[in-house]
Amino acid sequence: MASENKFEIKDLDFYYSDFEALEAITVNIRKNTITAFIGPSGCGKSTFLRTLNRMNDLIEGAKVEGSVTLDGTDIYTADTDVVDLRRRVGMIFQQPNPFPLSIYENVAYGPRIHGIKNKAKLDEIVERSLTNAALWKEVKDKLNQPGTDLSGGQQQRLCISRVLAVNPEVLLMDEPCSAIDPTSTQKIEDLMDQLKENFTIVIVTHNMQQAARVSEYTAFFLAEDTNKPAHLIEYDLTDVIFTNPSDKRTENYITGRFG
Amino acid sequence: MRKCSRRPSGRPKLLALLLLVSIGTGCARGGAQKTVSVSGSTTIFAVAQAAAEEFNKRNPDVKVTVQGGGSSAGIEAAITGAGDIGMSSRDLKDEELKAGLAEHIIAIDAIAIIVNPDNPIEKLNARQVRDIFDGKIANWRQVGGKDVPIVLVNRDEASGTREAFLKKVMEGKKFSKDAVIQPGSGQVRSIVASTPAAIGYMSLGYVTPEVKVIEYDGTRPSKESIFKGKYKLSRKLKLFTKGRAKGATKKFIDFFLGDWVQKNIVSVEFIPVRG
Amino acid sequence: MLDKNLKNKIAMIFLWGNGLVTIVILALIIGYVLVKGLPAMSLEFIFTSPKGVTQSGGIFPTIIASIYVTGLSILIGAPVAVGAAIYLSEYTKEGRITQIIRFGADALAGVPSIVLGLFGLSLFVYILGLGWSMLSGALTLILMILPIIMRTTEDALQAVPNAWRQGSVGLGATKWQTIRKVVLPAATPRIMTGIVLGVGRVFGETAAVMFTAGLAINIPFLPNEPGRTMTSHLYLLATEGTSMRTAYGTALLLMGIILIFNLGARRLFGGSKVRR
Amino acid sequence: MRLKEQILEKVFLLSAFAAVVGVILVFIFVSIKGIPIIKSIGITKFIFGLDWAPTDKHYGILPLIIGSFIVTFGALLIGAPMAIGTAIFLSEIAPSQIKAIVRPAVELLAGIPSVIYGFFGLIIIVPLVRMVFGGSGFGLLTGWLVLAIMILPTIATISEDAIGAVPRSYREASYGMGATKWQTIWRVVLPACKKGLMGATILGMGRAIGETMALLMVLGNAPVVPKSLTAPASALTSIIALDMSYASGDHQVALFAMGIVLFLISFSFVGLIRLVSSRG
Repeated sequence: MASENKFEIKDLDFYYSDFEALEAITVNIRKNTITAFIGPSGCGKSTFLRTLNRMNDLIEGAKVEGSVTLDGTDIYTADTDVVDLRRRVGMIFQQPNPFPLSIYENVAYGPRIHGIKNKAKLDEIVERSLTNAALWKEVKDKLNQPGTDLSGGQQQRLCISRVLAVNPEVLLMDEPCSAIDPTSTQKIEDLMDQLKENFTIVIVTHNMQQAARVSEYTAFFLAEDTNKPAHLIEYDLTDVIFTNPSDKRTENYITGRFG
Repeated sequence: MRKCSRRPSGRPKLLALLLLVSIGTGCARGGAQKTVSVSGSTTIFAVAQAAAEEFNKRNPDVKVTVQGGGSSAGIEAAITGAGDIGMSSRDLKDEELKAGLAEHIIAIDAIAIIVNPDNPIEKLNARQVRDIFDGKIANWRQVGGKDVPIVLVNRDEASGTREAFLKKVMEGKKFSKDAVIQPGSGQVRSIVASTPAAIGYMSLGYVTPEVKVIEYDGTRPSKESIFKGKYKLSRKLKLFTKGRAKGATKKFIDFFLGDWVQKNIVSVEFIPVRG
Repeated sequence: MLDKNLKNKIAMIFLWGNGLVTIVILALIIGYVLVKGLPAMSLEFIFTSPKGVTQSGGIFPTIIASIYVTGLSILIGAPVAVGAAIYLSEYTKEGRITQIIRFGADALAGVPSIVLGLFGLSLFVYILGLGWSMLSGALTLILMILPIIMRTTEDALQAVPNAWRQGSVGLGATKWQTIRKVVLPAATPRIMTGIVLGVGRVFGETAAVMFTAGLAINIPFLPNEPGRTMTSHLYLLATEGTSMRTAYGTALLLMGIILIFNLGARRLFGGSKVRR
Repeated sequence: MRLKEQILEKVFLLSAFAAVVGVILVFIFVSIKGIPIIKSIGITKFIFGLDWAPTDKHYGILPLIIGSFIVTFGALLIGAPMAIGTAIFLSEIAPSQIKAIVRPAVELLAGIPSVIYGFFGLIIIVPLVRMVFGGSGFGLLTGWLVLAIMILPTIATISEDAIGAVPRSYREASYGMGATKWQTIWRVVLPACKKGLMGATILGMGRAIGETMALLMVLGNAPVVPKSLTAPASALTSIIALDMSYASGDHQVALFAMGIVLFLISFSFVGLIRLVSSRG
């Protein structure tokens, strides 16, 4: 398992204005694997996920210290092209959030904003992306219908294909299954398994079974108190975390003592 | 008032209100006349307002209120009884003559033709003025001025000044429709004062050094030329009452025609009829 | 990639420019009225009557007339509007009737004020014979505030959690008791906000009062007396041009009073939006 | 107890209909005075007549109708994009300190009476237009500018509400895919609140076509179809206000009939807003 690192994070502190939300996070995320972030609510795992494609920039007063590198390049320098970073590091959100556009336009949105105008090329990208997200068969006859008319699980897969359409290298998934039904969850988990061949996937989840099922590595986050910053308690192979954690707090969480 | 009855709470306040309203409307008509409502010509308005102020001070039991609205509005109000006194800077029209209005002349006024002080034009004859205001002459060059299009400034149709101007100057011709129409003399003056190519007219009383008065048909308006009848654009300012004035209304008109008002107020703006 | 970012930069510059231009224009209006109006401002200006031929001096009667018509219209109109909102929010479900009522309110809100003025002139001044008076003016203005206060009050009532109503009804309270003891007290601050906004609106109205309340400079005492409001006074001063100093002063005072009303409305209920 | 409850409910029901009754009353009593126009002048001659000259008993209001619409659409063309731009600026771009000052200022300006906007137009915009374009300064262009400034705060505040109602998740998804701010605004945010923006614009249109005082003060009041941008013009509203104080007979009837026309125009705008905001 000596694959190379996609992300390397060193001594990362994160602040919302004066409040320190994350402290001293150091971790590497390996290429073409699935890494799960687990921990109780409000422990900063989503915040951390969002530092990886600088989505936190959108929040006023957000501040990052320490370093985050993607393929060895620091992404928090002044000349980082944030827009391009977000293309390379795509994101799936907890609530499926298709635009109020047709299915086709939802998927074509990304390629269009990156300058692709050729209709045939767009058609091809849309079909490929929907196929990769295991949605093509279900929607190929109704591409012009609003994306918002689909079921929750289909909407989430639409959002995944929307991200795939811009050829990202990394997929950040922020509790992608918490708002959808078990059958759809199953489909998305299967999908993740296929996608990791070509992508690096980071998933934040509340559901420990899910983390155990899909991921190869797991990071456990915890804040001692809601006013205190969160820390990375333990990071290891998923098997190790779930069977033989080295930290007592990890064990307590895994076995359901708190959280 | 129909809506009051649905008021869900606060009944005492409602009753008080109803009471107030009924007292109010009750004593408006009938009973001894304690208020005198004056309305009409904006030319006379300021003078009448000042006279009313003094009158109210001297006669605390009577209340004179003065409104503008234009000569026609004032005559209309006097005819219908909506007001007690109508102020007018024009004569009655045919259909108004039948209404049985009594006329009280309070002052003589001249209409001055004004241009911008930078305009080299000093005089115009009656024909030129008419052609300018009906649009036939549209450039100052045509009357010996600079080569610029004339900016016409006219009053609104409610104005007695416009009516008098139409009658005395236009001689059956119509006003050009491209003129800027202003509802008050003040704006006419301010446009002419700030627009080099503008021409307008207004009561001599409203003229200030910001604008230049020109000779009309060889005469410049002045108290003397008006009094001697040499300046042709003059007119009488009048108050109208329905039938003969009575009670407080008569008292106010007498006061208006009295020496004090004529000397101290009317003479500031117009030519007094007395003194 | 470059042209996309360039486009973004251009768009941002435009939007910033747009925002700044708006700010500058709006600041200019307030600033100009303030600078020109301040020299006229004094206690004497507020508390004495216009003087003499040029109408200089104070504007006291016009302030009183403005307060009079505004107060009278709110006194009659606000209870009706609040009652209407109570009916819409508490007594009925969405359906045909509420649709008609809402459309009526929207339509009334859309009627140009000059048309309301014509209506007041026709019905109150001529047909009912109320003449140019505070009462005619106030009755006309009611039609203007009705939809404003209805709307804000309904929003206020709907913001009261349903659980409170259920709690009250569950204890055996009647509908009206519930409304009176639970719903209205909770909604009062926001209802007041709506009423104050209505006050600000009618205080600044000109076209609807000019033909109904009259133009006489008069300190009205009884509702059948005419009076010239501050707005009409400003219009006449500005067009007659007799005393620009007084015009500037009137504009400043008028704007100041309305800003105070609207700021007051925000204070009464912090985050509420100004709705029209 | 039950009786009181029932009476109260009826009282509230009646109150609720006050607005409906109000609209009907307005229509009836303006119509009573205006309908005779059909007999005295004739509806075609009134609506399509080109000559408005009360002294000569000519009551054709077509130039005034055209004037009203030209003034309204011109003001909208200038004011609406600026207002929506301002709304975008406030909700998507401005730093919070600027927002905290500007947003309430814009809302407060929506409450400033039109006579003050007219006054401002009279003493600032009129001389400005006169200086730059010559002529009297009163006219169409001045009317556009003053009205545009006047409707700007109204459209801006309502547009901002509409933009603010677009779910944050749309923006996140767009940024998450590497869209620029402008792409996100143009391709996601604006399409999502299209209806709200249209509603705001129509509302501004309604406000503009009903505006009286400001136009009366800056338009120049010549009852003709304006020949140029700086030529004086008239609107239905301003002529009603200008003439109402003294009109009598047919002239007065004509003014009330113009009131009916205005009423119907505003009524159809309200219907239009309903249509826009209810459609799919």
